[in-house]
Amino acid sequence: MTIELKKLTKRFGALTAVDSVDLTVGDGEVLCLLGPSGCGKTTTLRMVAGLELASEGEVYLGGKNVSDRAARDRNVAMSFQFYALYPSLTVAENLAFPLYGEGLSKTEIEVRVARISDTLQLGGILNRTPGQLAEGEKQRVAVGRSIIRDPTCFLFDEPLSRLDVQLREEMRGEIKLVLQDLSRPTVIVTHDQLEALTMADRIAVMRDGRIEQVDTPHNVFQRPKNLFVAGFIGTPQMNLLTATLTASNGANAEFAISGGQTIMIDVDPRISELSPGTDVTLGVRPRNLEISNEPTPDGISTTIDIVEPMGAETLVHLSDGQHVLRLVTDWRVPLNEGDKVHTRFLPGTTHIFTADEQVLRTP
Amino acid sequence: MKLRKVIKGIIAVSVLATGMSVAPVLAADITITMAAPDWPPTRFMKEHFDKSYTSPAGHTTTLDMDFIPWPSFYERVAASLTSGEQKYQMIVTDSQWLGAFVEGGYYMNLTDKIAADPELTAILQDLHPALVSAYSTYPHKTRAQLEEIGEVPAPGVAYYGFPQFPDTYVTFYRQDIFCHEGEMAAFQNKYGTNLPCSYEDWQDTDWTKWGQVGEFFRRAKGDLLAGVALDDDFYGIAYQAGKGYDFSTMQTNAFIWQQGGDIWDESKMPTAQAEGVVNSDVAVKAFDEYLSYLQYMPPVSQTGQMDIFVIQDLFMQGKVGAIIDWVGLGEPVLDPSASKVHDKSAFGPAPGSRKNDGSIDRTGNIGGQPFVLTTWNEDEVVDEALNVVKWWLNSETQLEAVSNGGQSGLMSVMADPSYNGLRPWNRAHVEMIDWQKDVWHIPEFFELLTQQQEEFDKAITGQISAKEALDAVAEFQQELLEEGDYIE
Amino acid sequence: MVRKHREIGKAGWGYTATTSIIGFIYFFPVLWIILTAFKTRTDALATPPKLFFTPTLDNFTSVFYRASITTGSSQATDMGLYFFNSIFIAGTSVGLALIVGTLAAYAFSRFPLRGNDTYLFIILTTRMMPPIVVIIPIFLMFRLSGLAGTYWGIILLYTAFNIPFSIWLIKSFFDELNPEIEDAARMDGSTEGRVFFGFCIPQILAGLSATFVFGLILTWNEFLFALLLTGVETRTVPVAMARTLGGEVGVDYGLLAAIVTLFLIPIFFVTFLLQNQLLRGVTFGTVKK
Amino acid sequence: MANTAKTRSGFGAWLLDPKRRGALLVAPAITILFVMNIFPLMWSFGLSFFNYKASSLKVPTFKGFDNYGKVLTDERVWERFQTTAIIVSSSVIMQLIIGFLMAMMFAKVFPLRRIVLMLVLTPMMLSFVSVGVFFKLFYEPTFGIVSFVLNFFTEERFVLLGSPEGAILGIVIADAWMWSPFVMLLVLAGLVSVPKYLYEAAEIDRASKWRTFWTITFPYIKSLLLLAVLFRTIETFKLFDVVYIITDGGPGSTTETIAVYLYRTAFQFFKTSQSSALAYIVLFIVIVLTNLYLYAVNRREEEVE
Repeated sequence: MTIELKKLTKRFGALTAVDSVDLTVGDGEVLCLLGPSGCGKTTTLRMVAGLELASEGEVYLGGKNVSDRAARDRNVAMSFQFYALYPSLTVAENLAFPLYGEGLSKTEIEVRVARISDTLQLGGILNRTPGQLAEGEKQRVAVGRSIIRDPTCFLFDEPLSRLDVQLREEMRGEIKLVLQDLSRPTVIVTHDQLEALTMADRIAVMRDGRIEQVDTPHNVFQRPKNLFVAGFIGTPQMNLLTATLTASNGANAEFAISGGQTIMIDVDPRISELSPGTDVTLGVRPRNLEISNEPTPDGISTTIDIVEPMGAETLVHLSDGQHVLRLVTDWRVPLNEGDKVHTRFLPGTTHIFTADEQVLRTP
Repeated sequence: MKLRKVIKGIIAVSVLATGMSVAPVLAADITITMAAPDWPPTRFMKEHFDKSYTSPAGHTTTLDMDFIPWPSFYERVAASLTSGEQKYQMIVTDSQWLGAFVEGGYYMNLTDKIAADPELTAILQDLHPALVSAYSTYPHKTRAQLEEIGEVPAPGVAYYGFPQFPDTYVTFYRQDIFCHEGEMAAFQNKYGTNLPCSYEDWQDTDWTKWGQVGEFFRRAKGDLLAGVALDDDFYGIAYQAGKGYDFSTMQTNAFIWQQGGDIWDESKMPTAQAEGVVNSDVAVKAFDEYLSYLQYMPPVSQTGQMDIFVIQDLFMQGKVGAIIDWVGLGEPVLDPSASKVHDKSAFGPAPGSRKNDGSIDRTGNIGGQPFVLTTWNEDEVVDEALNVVKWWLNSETQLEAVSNGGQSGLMSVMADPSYNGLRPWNRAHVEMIDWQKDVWHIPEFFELLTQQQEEFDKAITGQISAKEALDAVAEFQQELLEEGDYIE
Repeated sequence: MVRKHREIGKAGWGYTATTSIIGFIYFFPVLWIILTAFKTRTDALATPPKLFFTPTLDNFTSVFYRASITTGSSQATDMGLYFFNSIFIAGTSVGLALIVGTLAAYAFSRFPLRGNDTYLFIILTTRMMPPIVVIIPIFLMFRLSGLAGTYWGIILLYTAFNIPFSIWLIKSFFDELNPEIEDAARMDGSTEGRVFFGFCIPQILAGLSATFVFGLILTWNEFLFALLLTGVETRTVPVAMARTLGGEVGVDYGLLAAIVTLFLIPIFFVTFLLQNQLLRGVTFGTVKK
Repeated sequence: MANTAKTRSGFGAWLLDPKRRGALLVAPAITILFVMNIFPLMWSFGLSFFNYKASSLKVPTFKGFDNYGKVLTDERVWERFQTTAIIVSSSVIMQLIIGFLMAMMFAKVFPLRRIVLMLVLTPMMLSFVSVGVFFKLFYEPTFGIVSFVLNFFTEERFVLLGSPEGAILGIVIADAWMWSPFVMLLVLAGLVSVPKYLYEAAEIDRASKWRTFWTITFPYIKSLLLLAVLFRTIETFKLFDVVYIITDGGPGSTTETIAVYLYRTAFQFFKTSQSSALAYIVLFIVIVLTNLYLYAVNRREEEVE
């Protein structure tokens, strides 16, 4: 079983919500659609489910073209953002609901409901109605209802968005565990990168209806394909500095950072493809910056604006007069707001983005 | 209380103005609020009042007519009176409401006022006795009883109302078809008698001929009528047979009285009976005859909804040859914008029952409305209201009213040589008024009427026979009247 | 290849065609009344009934002017005043009932008293009484208090008649709301007033619109009390309308239809304007936005 | 909660105590209702124990339950109750069916929906009087459009109001036509309140239309449907003008509803006290009916829980 999307496009009037998306989700694979709100991720999911029909392009489920079929004829399972539990039914009835259409016997339905309630620990609340449940319980019921059947694929729309932080962490693990047992392609829509990074086998980052990058969570984080992905993935956000290449020698290059300072750092060897004078954007993650007391060539001088202790680490907001830089350091490093410090870019951690916002990197 | 007193001018001036040395009269602003149904006869009264009335007492008098839609008139008046609103000084009323509102203490007894005022006495003497009986007396006295006493006002009789619009029913007919030579010949041929064409012909028309007319002019769509092919079914005759208000009783009473039967006669209290009178064989026969002509009438007659307005509409739209309806509904028939037969209509007396001597008995049930005074007014207002009565029943005003579509109850006005020519139905109206009697006036009038209308309606819609209907009516009336001590 | 945009709960022009036909059939009697307003009496009673005819505006003229009996000149009928009265009286009383009813409904929904349902039921029963029975006492009361014939009298009476329905309907909308949101707002330091006006009211606007429209419809055509409790200056259109029902002729169909047609316009307009609110998803609208 | 109240003192503080908040909010409604409705109701309740007649100057005397006895033993009253029951039940059922079907029809969003909906809503904006008058005209055998249309199929002139059944049908059609939109609007308000994602979930769960309706749609419209039935029953019980105009209770008394009879008793027969007694019996019946509805609904809800 696989999900294949070919040139999938959705237009609402003049607005193109999803623009020619190509995507494949393999059997047993968990793919997260990640992006800011309004990027078309939910619409993409709904097109897979059949709740929206594509304006152009095709959806293949298990190799079959289902583009023109209604949702009920696609045999998909989906969990909704607001859980969509049927308010008049008990939890047990909610769980059993998708089975009514399958022509199963009453005992068979009971067996399946029991199995799911065991898996998700719903035993104690089977006779309650949704109105009497806590948010986390609702979530588990919604998940339970979507996995009770054996569909061609599983779809989750913002499964954890309504939970508080603690519950979210708990459920994340729980869902991941459940998903591992399902040998079906799964698509999860989320705007929360932590959710995507922890649960997904692969992440598809979307912006304005287009997929910007599809890759493993590690690669999406470590090897962002372009400026958008680099900026979107990772907390605190990657520092982005506009600069001009002044000279390069192999992987070693010198940049004039707008604002006046220069820096000499080790970057990807493809920097040699650029001629001096080219405008670039330098990207470096907060954890790849280091405070040093002495000026170094691979650093710039900065002022400490704000110090935010985060427990084990401390987030420091720095300014070079032109850019705001975020730096994460060990909590033990003594820092005072207003201090003038030197900030080093750790070697080999700086990403170069050219004027077309694409990364300059050896594949 | 609408009365506002303002001293107008100096007393001396007013004394001078009256030119008399009697007790000085204060000229005042007097407003007389009058409950009136909203229709031309009352609209005329108001308009003409504003134009022509001057108070003989020197007051500045306003006639504030509260025009109330006809269909809601009774409710508004009843609610106002019974709740003690005391809003009206004068009220236009159906004659049958007299009992309820006199007994309730709302309508003023005018007997002493009339006796003390020669002008009012003269008016009462000039009013047609049938109208005085119907519109003014309570407890009810028949015309015969009044005439037996002879004196006017009759001692021992209480008087309340004066005619605002005295109404009778007459025959409305289509001159173009009743005077069509071909039709006349065919009718003569078929029934051996003439088709009534002229007024005199109608004077000689009895119910038998009425039925023949109905049968004769029953034509289907496509048939010829007076030489023209019909585009719709046509019917010869129609009279009221409706469930609402008194829309069958007014006609059935005519049949019953003419054939010598009677309704419960309240003027013969407490010996008059209902049981055995109301459902006497004569009455049953008369009611049966009333029902027998329905078969010639338009299909609405099967529903019990054929009221005085429905037959008027059927006539105006050219669906029926002759109807018996109130004179008060005659004006629109002549109006080209409402009536297709405005130039083809003529009027005659209503048919009646032929007696053994060959004459025709046209006894009918009176329509129209008197107006009355209420009981809660100051003397000054009462006197002024009586001045308004005198103004209204003055022959000049009455003739003006008649030429504007009203009717007069004054014999002197009816005898005026110009009277018959003023409106086309006046001759028939004068002839009919002599035949009028009235239905009950006791406070239980509405209960009697409603139950009777209901039973009549069952007979009209074919659910029960004439006998069953009258038996039920008699039983109900006997019980109700005994309970109310009207029957010993 | 372009696929048709298909979504649950949406339909296209084909559906419009079907519903239009059904709607039109349902509307036909109203259409007939409106057509009658443009007919002469003869056309109104024509056989077979006329769908096509030469329209006349005479009936509309007659709504506002009548011919004098004596001179034939035209006189105003005061119908303009009656239209104003109807709009003013119905609008004010329904508005009042809405305000008073909303407060009460909020209380019944959020701060239930002991025996809450009983109170609600008693309120409802006041609406069950056939009005004819209370007319005499009300009439008397109006006379004693001087309310008879005044705007305030009839407005208060109509308000009272609209309150039960308003409370019941609005309460059912309050009940649908999630009180947790209000509690959250309270914890954030909002005053009761802000909770009520800032959170609850905006969410039940649809319900309030519905209540307003229903109340207006039930009040707009009230006849009996208007007949008995309004004076010449405060008379409403339904009472004035009755003059077309009989007198010298039977029903004046054209004139009645003309008044009905004119009288339909304001309430039709209000309903049309409030329709969006009326039909906006109640729960859905609150969760999704 | 409303801590500000505690800083005030005296009557204001007492009044604004959160404990009294409910009562305070209800007070204006109750005051108006009491003055305009409950007081006159009690008045006429008192009258129902006397023998007061508005057309008589006699001082009324106390009669206890005599009037109630008289009314309850009156065959005419029972006959009218039966008529009312038939008219109310057929009309309310018809309104429910038509209103419900139309609500389903308008639950979808489609082009020009606002306009088409207005077509259907208009009947209830008309006055009873005009509906009565024009339906009577429609049924009129000579001038009416109904008989005109039906005469294509029948030889005879079509006469609807000539039989008791026809007359009842005529009234029910007029009343149901007028008030089905009311039911529709209430049901529609319920329908649009159903979250769309529930339907989508049912679509995903491959539920049949039937099951979708009973599981999702019905629970959302249930309470509004009940409200519709309640109000329509109460209102139809008072049905007056339409009957009065179309048949005036005829043929005979076969369509005379209790409201028409009550009108006659109170306003034409002036049996003021007796009519009050009858009215209270009507009120009692309506209360019992209403309670039955509410009971039925509450039991359903308990079953679910």
